[in-house]
Parts: sequence; C-alpha cells; structure tokens
Amino acid sequence: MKSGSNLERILESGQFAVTGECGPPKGSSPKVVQKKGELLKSCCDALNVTDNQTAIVRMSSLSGCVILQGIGLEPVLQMVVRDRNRLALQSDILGAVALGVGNILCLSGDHQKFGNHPTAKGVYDIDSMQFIRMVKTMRDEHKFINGEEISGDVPLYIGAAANPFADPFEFRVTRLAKKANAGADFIQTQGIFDVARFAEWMKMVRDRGLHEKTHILAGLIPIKSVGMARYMRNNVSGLSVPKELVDRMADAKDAKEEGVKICLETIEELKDIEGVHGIHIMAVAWEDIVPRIVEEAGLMPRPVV
Amino acid sequence: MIVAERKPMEEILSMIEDANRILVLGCRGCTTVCCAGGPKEVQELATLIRMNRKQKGTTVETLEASNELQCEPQSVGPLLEKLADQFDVILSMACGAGVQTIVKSFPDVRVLPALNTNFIGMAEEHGVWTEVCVACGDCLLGRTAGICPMTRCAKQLLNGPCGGSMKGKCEISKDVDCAWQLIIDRLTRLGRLEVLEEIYPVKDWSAGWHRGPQKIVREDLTS
Amino acid sequence: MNNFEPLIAVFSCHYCSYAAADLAGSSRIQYPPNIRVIKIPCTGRVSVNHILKALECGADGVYVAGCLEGTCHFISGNFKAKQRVQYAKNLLSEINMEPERVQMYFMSAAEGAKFANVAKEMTETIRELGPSPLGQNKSE
Amino acid sequence: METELRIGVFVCHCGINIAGVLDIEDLCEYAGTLPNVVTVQPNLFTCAETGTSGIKNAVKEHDLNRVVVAACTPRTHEPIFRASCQEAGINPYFFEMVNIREHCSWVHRHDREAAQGKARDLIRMAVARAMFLEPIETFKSKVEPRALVIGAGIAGMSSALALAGEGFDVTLLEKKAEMGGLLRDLHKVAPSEVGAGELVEQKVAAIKQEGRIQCFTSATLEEVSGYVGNYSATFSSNGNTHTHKVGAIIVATGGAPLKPMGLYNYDGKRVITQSELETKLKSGKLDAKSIVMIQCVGARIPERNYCSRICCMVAIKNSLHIKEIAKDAKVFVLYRDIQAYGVENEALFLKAKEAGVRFIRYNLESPPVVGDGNVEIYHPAMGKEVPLPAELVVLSTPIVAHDDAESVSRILKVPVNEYRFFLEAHAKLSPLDFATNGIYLCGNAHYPATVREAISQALGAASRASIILSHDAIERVGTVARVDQELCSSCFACVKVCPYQVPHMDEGGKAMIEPMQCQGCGICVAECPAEAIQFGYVSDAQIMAACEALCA
Repeated sequence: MKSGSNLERILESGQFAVTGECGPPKGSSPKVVQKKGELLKSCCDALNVTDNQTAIVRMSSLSGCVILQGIGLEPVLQMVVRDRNRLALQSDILGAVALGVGNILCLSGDHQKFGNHPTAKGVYDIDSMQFIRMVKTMRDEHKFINGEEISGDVPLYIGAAANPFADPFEFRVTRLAKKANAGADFIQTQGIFDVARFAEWMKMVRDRGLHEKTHILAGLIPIKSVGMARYMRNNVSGLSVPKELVDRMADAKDAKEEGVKICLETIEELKDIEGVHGIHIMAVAWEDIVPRIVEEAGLMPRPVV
Repeated sequence: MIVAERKPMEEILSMIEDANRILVLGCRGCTTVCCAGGPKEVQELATLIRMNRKQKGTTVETLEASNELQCEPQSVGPLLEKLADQFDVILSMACGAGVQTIVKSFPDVRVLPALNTNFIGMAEEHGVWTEVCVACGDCLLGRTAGICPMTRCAKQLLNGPCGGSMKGKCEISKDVDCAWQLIIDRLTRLGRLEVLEEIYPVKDWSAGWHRGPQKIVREDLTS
Repeated sequence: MNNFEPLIAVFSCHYCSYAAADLAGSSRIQYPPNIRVIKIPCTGRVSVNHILKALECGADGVYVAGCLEGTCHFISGNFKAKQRVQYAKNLLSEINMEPERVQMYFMSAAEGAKFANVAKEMTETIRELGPSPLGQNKSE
Repeated sequence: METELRIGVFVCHCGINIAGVLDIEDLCEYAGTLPNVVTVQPNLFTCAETGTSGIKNAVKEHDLNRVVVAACTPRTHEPIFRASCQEAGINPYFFEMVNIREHCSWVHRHDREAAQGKARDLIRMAVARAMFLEPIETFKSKVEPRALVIGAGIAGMSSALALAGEGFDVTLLEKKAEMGGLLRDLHKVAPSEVGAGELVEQKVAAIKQEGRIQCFTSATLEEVSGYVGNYSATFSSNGNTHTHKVGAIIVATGGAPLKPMGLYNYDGKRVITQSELETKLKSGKLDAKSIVMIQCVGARIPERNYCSRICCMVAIKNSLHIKEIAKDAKVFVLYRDIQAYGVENEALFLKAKEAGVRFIRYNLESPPVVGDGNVEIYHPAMGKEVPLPAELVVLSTPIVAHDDAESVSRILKVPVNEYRFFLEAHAKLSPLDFATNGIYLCGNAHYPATVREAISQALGAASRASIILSHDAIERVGTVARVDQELCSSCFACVKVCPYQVPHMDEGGKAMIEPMQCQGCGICVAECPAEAIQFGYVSDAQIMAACEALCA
C-alpha cells in the first residue's frame, strides 16, 4: 500500500469508487465544511477539498481536509501550483501527512485571471506534471525535489486531473501517459457530458494500456438548470456540453429531475466503458443531490475494504 | 528587441509638474524600432508637454535629443554631458535599462521614465509587436519547437497544454493562441512529437526571474 | 464669443484636395476665409508632429484633406494620413484638448464644392468649440 | 558658412483677378517687413514676359537666392517661375509659390478684410517656408531599349510584335513549350469567326520572322531587380539561365478556364467544359444531338464571386456553331445573367435565339441537376422542375488566374487581388500600368478578356512601355526621399509602409531608397521613427516653419 487510504484500498481491490467534492467557504467557519461533509459521508469513498477553486480565495484546502477527518471522512487534498512555489508545496505536503491526510490531487489550477484576485501574480514555479513526480519522489524515495533526504514517510495516494475534452485531442492521451508515468495513482477527469467523445478517448487510453497503470475516475457534474447547461456550454473552457443536452434541459418540465436523469444515464454508460474504475461527482452548490444519485445509480452501500 | 510604450500623458505630466527645463531624451535603439521613444516620439512628447503648459498659461523649456543606445554609458557623449546639468529633469524615452544608465551618468539630475518597458518582442507586422521571450535565463526553445511556453503559456507549463486549451486557444482569452497547441503543431510538422513524451524536469530559475540582479562577465572582453 | 474667427491649418495634397481648392476658386465658390492651406505632395507626408506643431503654434483647428479613399495618387497615403489623424486625436484627448480640433477629409480633384463645404464645416465646428487654449484668440 | 538668405517676393495683380479683391500695395508693404526679404515687387501679370524678366533682373540686382511669388496656383504656374529662377542662375527649387487667387481673392470676394488678412498670412507662411528650401537636382538614368514580355499568349505576342514594330528589342517568355497560350485550344473567335488556330499561327510566324523578338519557351522568371528604364531580369529556359537588361516589363501571363472538378458530375466525357467543346468542334467530332450548357459554373459564388465576363459570349458562339453543324440539334443554355455587351455581341445573342437556342434562367438557390442523359432545371415560367435531354453537358467555367501569378507578383513586387489577378495602379487613370514605373499589364492576367480586348490592352501596354523605351535616358527630378544611413535604426518601417516597395535594407543593414524608384509621396518620411529620411522637396523644416508662421 502506498498510503493505505480508503480510496486506495477500494481502487486497488478492483471496486468501483465514488468520490465527491467539497468546496471550503469564503470564510472561517468550519461548520460549512462539516455540513457538506455530513451530507456526503455515506455515499463517497473520499471527498476532494478544493484549493482556491477558480482562483477565488477560500479557506485552505488542508484545513478543510482536517475538518472532514474530524467527522470521520476521508479527504483528498487538492493542491495547485498557481499559488505555491516548490518550497511551499513540499512543506504543505509534509504538514498534510503529519495531519493524517492520505490522498492528494496535483493540479495546475485555474488561471488567476478568472478569480477574484485577477491582478495577483501567478506562481507557476513548477507545473502539474513536475508536481506529481515531486510527490512520488517524496513518497517513494524520501527525497525533496532538490535531492535532499526527508526524514520520515510521506504515504500519499497521488491523484491527477485529465481533461479528455480539451485540445489538441490526440495529445490528451499522451499527457495522461505522462501523468501516469510521473506517478499518478488515480485520475479524476473533467466533467463528462459528451460520453461518445470520452469513450473515444478511453479507447486511446486502453490502446496504450494506461487504464492498467492508473485508475480513471470519470468526472460528473449534475446539472441543475438549463442556464447552468448553457453557461457551461458557452463559457467554460475545457468542457464539452453537446447542444442536444442543453435542448433537453430546456425542454424539460422539471429541470432538476432531468439533470438527475441525465447524470444517472451517464453513469450507466460510463460503467460499461472498460477502464473506468469509478466516478467523481462534482456537485457544486448542489451537494444534497449526491446521495440520491449514488443511491439510484445502484452504487450504495459503499463497500468497506 | 525590447518593446515599450509611452506612459499615459497624465502620469508623465504629473511627474514633471514642477520642472521648467526638461530634456526629452530618446534612444535610437530598441525604442526607436518599436516606435515608442525615437526622435519622432521625442518630438511628439516634447510638443505635447509644451502644449499642456501653454494651456495652463505657463511655460516650459524643452530640448529634444536622442542618443545612440541609451543603455550604453559611452553614448551619452560630451554634448549631452554639457547640456544635462542645465535641466531640472531628463525625461528618458528609453527602456528601463536606458533610464538607469542615464541615472548613473547624471547623479545630480532627476531622471524620469517616459515609457513603460513592456517586453522582449518580435515585430509581427508594422505597428504590431508580440511578447515572445521573458528572459528566463534558461532557454528551452530547443525542446519546444522554437516556441516559448514560458512566455506564451499563461501558466508557464513545461509538459503540454492544460485542460483549458480549446480549439488552439488559451483559456485566458480567445485571442491568445495556446502555446502548447503551437508547439505540438510544429513538432508534428517536424516529425518530432515524441520529444513531448518525456517529462520535462523542473526549471532552473537561478538564472532567471526573481533571482536578484544578474550580471554577465566575459573575461576575454573586460580590461 | 460671436466675434471669434477660427484659424485653421489645412494640409492639402497636390493631386486631389489642393486641386479641389483650385477648382473651388475657378468656380468662384465662396467659403469662409479662416483656412490656411499648406501644400504637400500627398497626405501621407503629414506626420503627427506636423499636426501638433500647427496646434502648438496657434491653429484653432487642423485638418488633413486627401484624395478619396481608395483613389490616393500614391495608393495608400491618405489611409496613412487617416490613421495618423486618429492618433493625433487620441493625443489631444490625453492632454485634455478636444479631439474634434483635428479632422481628416477626403475629396477628389473634381470636388471644388466639397472643398468649400469642408472649409465651412470645419470653420463651424471650430467656432462651436471656441478658441484653442493655445491660440492667439484665447484671451478674447 | 551659411550664405545670407536673400528673399525676393513678387506679388501678382493678375489683372483684376487678385487686385480686384486684395490690396496689392498693402501686401507688398507687408512682405517687405518679413525677415530676410530684400525686395518686393508687384506685377500686373507675374507670368507675363515682363513679370518673369522682372524676377530674373531682381535676382541679379538684389543678389536673391530665394524667390517667392504670390499669384495663382502652383499647379499650373510653378514650372514657369521655376524656369525663371533657373535662368536667373538659382536652383529652380529655391522657389515658393503662394496661391492668393484660387485660394483667396476668388473665394473670399465678399469679405475683403479677412481675405487681405489671409493673403498676408499665406505670404508670411511662404516666406517662412522659403527659408528652408533646399536645392534639388535632376539626374539621368540610361534606358535599356529592350522590353520583357512575360507570357506569349495572344496578349503577350501582340505586345511583343507592337514593340518590335516600333524598333525595340523584346525578350518574350513563355512558360509552355510553345507560344499561343489559351487560344491554342479554341475553335473560332467570335464575332469575327476567325479560326483561333489560324490567329495563333499568324502571330507565331510573325514573331519568328521578327528579328527583334527573342522568344524563350519553357521559361520561368526567377528574379527581377532595378527600376524603370533599367531592370535586370533573370529567367531560366530549357535548363539555361539568362539575364537580360530591359527598360520596361509587360505582364501578360494570362489565365486558364477553371477545371470544374466535382461540379455537375464533370467527367470530361459526357460532361465537359466549353474549351473541351471547342476542341471537339475544331476536330469535327461533335455528334451529340442534345446539348445543355450551364453558365457560371464555379463563378459568382461566395468563394469566387467575380463574373468571368466572357463565358456568356463563348456559350453563345459555340451554340451557334453547333446549330450550324446540326440544325436539328437541341441546345439549351442555362444562365443566371447574360453578358452580351456591345452591338456585335448583342446581335450574336439574338442570332442564337433565332437559330433556336433556348436560354433558360436559373438562380443559385435552385441550380440545375445533371442526371443520366438529362439535366433537371426549375423552369421559372412553368414554375416546376423540367427535365431537358442532354447527350452532352457543357459547363461554362470562369477564367482563373494561374498559380504562378503569385510568384510573378512577388518577383516584380506588383500586387494581385484576392483571386490572383494582377491589379492595375488605377482603374481609370492608369488601367494598363502598375504602380511601379515601367511595368505594365494586359490580357487575362488582369481579368478575363475577349481576344479583342486582350489585343487592345496589349497594344496599349506596348504603347505605354514605348514611352519609356523611346528615351535614351530618363530624367528624374530629385524630389525624392533619401535615407541618412547614419541615423537609420534599421526598423524596417519605411520598407513596410512604402506603397511602391522601394525602400530596402542594404548590405550594411541600413535602409536605402533608390531615387529612380522613389515616387516622392513622403509616406516613409512621416513614418520613420528615427527621422532618418530626408525629403528636401517638402522637408519637415519647411512644414514646421509654415506652421510656426500661421500666426503673425
């Protein structure tokens, strides 16, 4: 075992994993995190805690992780290279391990331009690929990025992101391969609305045997309204939302119900794609729908390994 | 070349508010080429300053001059040397390097920048310059098909495009090309795409940004 | 300021607008005597600094009069002039002067009446704006 | 060392044209107060003999070195006074003219006071400008009495023969293995009914007989340098490289009918082009009894939106030929609009209708559909789709520019439009000239043309070229821009803005403007950020002086 985390145990035992997401508040109250955690506790194997998502300042990811651990949840510590140089990244990682965190997701981060501090200086000292490799080296070789020894273990289960819908399409698989080689134990993908394109990507993934090197968790974003669908289609770079889906939401009598239906259909399709080892549900501001989705997708109760 | 542009007049005028004798000093190097601080722009700025004062009913004396390469102390020359002390302010239309060279040459004169030094760029077409180099001190163009991700990728990624790359454009703006798309296209064209399979190691910043002032010494050239 | 008589400098190209001015003359088309023509071979010869100089030296307004768009005797001179006039307007805004004091006009050699109308229009525009703060009329 | 400026001002009454409105005496008096003015003289008519000799005498008497005449428009009278200056022994460009007639007395007749003030201002501005006048010399450049004609189709051959007829040597380049161009494939030329082949053979024979024309076949133009009167053209022909010195160049590179690949089931057999039809007609191999012609195939569509102009006449001509061979043949012409301009073409159109050729209009929204042995067309009069019998379908495709037009354009530095047709300097003022002096164009290279039009253009271009070639040398006044290389920052601004692509970087990496090529517009002068380009004819100093003199 690399970290022995619940997520690792589930994935390594060949079970279909479910992860969720918890965005910390733009404030200092632990209650918000606890409330979200309670909602998702029974239906997720681990919960990502976002790191200043979309470059909007929030409570730190590490604190969120610790709060979740306090109520018995397993967190995935998200970390972006946008805000920390290699010193800060490494020291935070050591701190996280000291506080019992067992999973990490290594990201570039959304560009600061999109957030609430657009004039901030981006750090980008190292990139996400180098970040993954750095964590792996810390864990497996007990070495900092400069080659110096680390005292003690750094047992972390390492995750990375992948976006099958960004361009250039052909290179996306190469990039995934690089992440797997760099040390990503699991991958959480961008939200999937275009299953056909995702399946095409997965085929390329399998052709290169990458599904055996790393566990791919397919990303899902439940849609609450046609407005949200439209917004994601038009404004969110790196998302592929087919027009038919927007139309379907527009035509629906009950948009929320339709959103759940779409999500469930997608999960069914994803289950059939070879190499998909789980799902990652990003229900931004709609956390309370997750238990129902997991339930109706037939993924309850969550296994105990 | 170094690409600069004139500061807003409002800023320049407020800097020189209390000056009555102003030497507007252009540079015949980069800032002439990028049409920001050559003899023509010197004349333009001097005229605007005089017009502004005339509007206010006051006067100002301006002298317009340009030297060869303002970042070269030798290019100050005897004439300028003689003149400079007569002025309250030297308004430099060179890049930051030029301004500071003049500062060093004239310890007793206020030297002010009239330009913002923007970037190292190439002339895309007449009147259009784009940033292509950030002087990182550790050139990696040899591995990126001659396209600099340090300059042209908003996240300075070294291992391929982030998830925000769409249709060849960067997530920060539809007007900005995704540097990595360009790199991949060009490597494909050159038949060398496989170089991207390798994980590019972390960058050595010791010769680049945030590292304190740099100095290069060529022993064979120094006296 | 009823007695304000604007002083307007005109950069006029040899092939079109200067010829148009000649035609206005031989056709005896009357127009306000406020303009002073400076003849140049092509409006592409006019630089931003010439325009600024005229204003600095007291012109209440300046306009550049070139060939019709697309028919410049020197192919693209009037297009360059148009760009530079726009640039000069921006500069004026930067020092809080009315950009309308600088204009670009296009006319063919055969448009004597247009030359006269433009002179009239510009004189009216400047009369409305009032004397240039840099001009000789400002104290009136 | 500066010689003292001594300016003489001459104020013309122009009879009552000026004096009827302006007070000449006052103007003279005023001019006398201006700096460096040493003499002022009124004239009844400055341009009359008394006036010009007055100038010459005053130059001698007062040792003048600048002359200012306040009179009428320089556009007509400047040459007269410049000549007077020259005769008086001073550089003709030490002369400045003030227009107080067209620009003052004639246009401000009702406001004499203001007119008087304006005239004073104009004289003051001219005197100020005069102080900064620079001497300008003329220079000469030898003319090579040889022309280069690129393309030996009907236009190029006609140009070459015309020039040779005038006694000039001609280098004629043909990219194919033999001369003749597009005409080689055609049958007869309307409306004269001359055989296209005969016409070509006539011209080819004439060229072969003409000792002054050197024709190079299988030729490619490689490089051209120089300027009007003195170009150097390098080209290869059949494996050899040649360089010829030529004084003028005619571009007659022609065009070709579009191959309608993928359009209307084009197969070159049952669905053919008009030129393929002509080959059939020529060899007498046409046996189809029902023929449908479709016009505007690949033309006047969004991606190629021009009208090729000649295809309507080609269709009319060929349909008549078919009717001549087989009276009972059914011929339909499906068209969008008919171009049959001029008396003869209009007559042919009527003749075709009379001969039973059926013209049916279609529009882009419902184009004809080519089927097996028939063509379906929406008939506007019947309001429905009608099948037309069609043993043979003939597509009228536009003339398109050759692919190599672009390379010729680049080598000669002359422009092409978006469809790669060459672009003349001015559609009305100089339809056969390029903006670059000494280079001319004719025929299909410019735009689809009939044989007759191509020949007229060719003769016109030859005549334009002969104006240059007939001189031993070209005299050029130095009213041109010149780079002070010491000041040049090598920014390429002049290279990029010159509409004639004259400035270039020399071997030392500094800008260089060849005076023979410079057109004297001054665009680069105003653009140069280093103020490194001098323009003595209308210098910055002169313009600035005039501005400074705006206010008294």
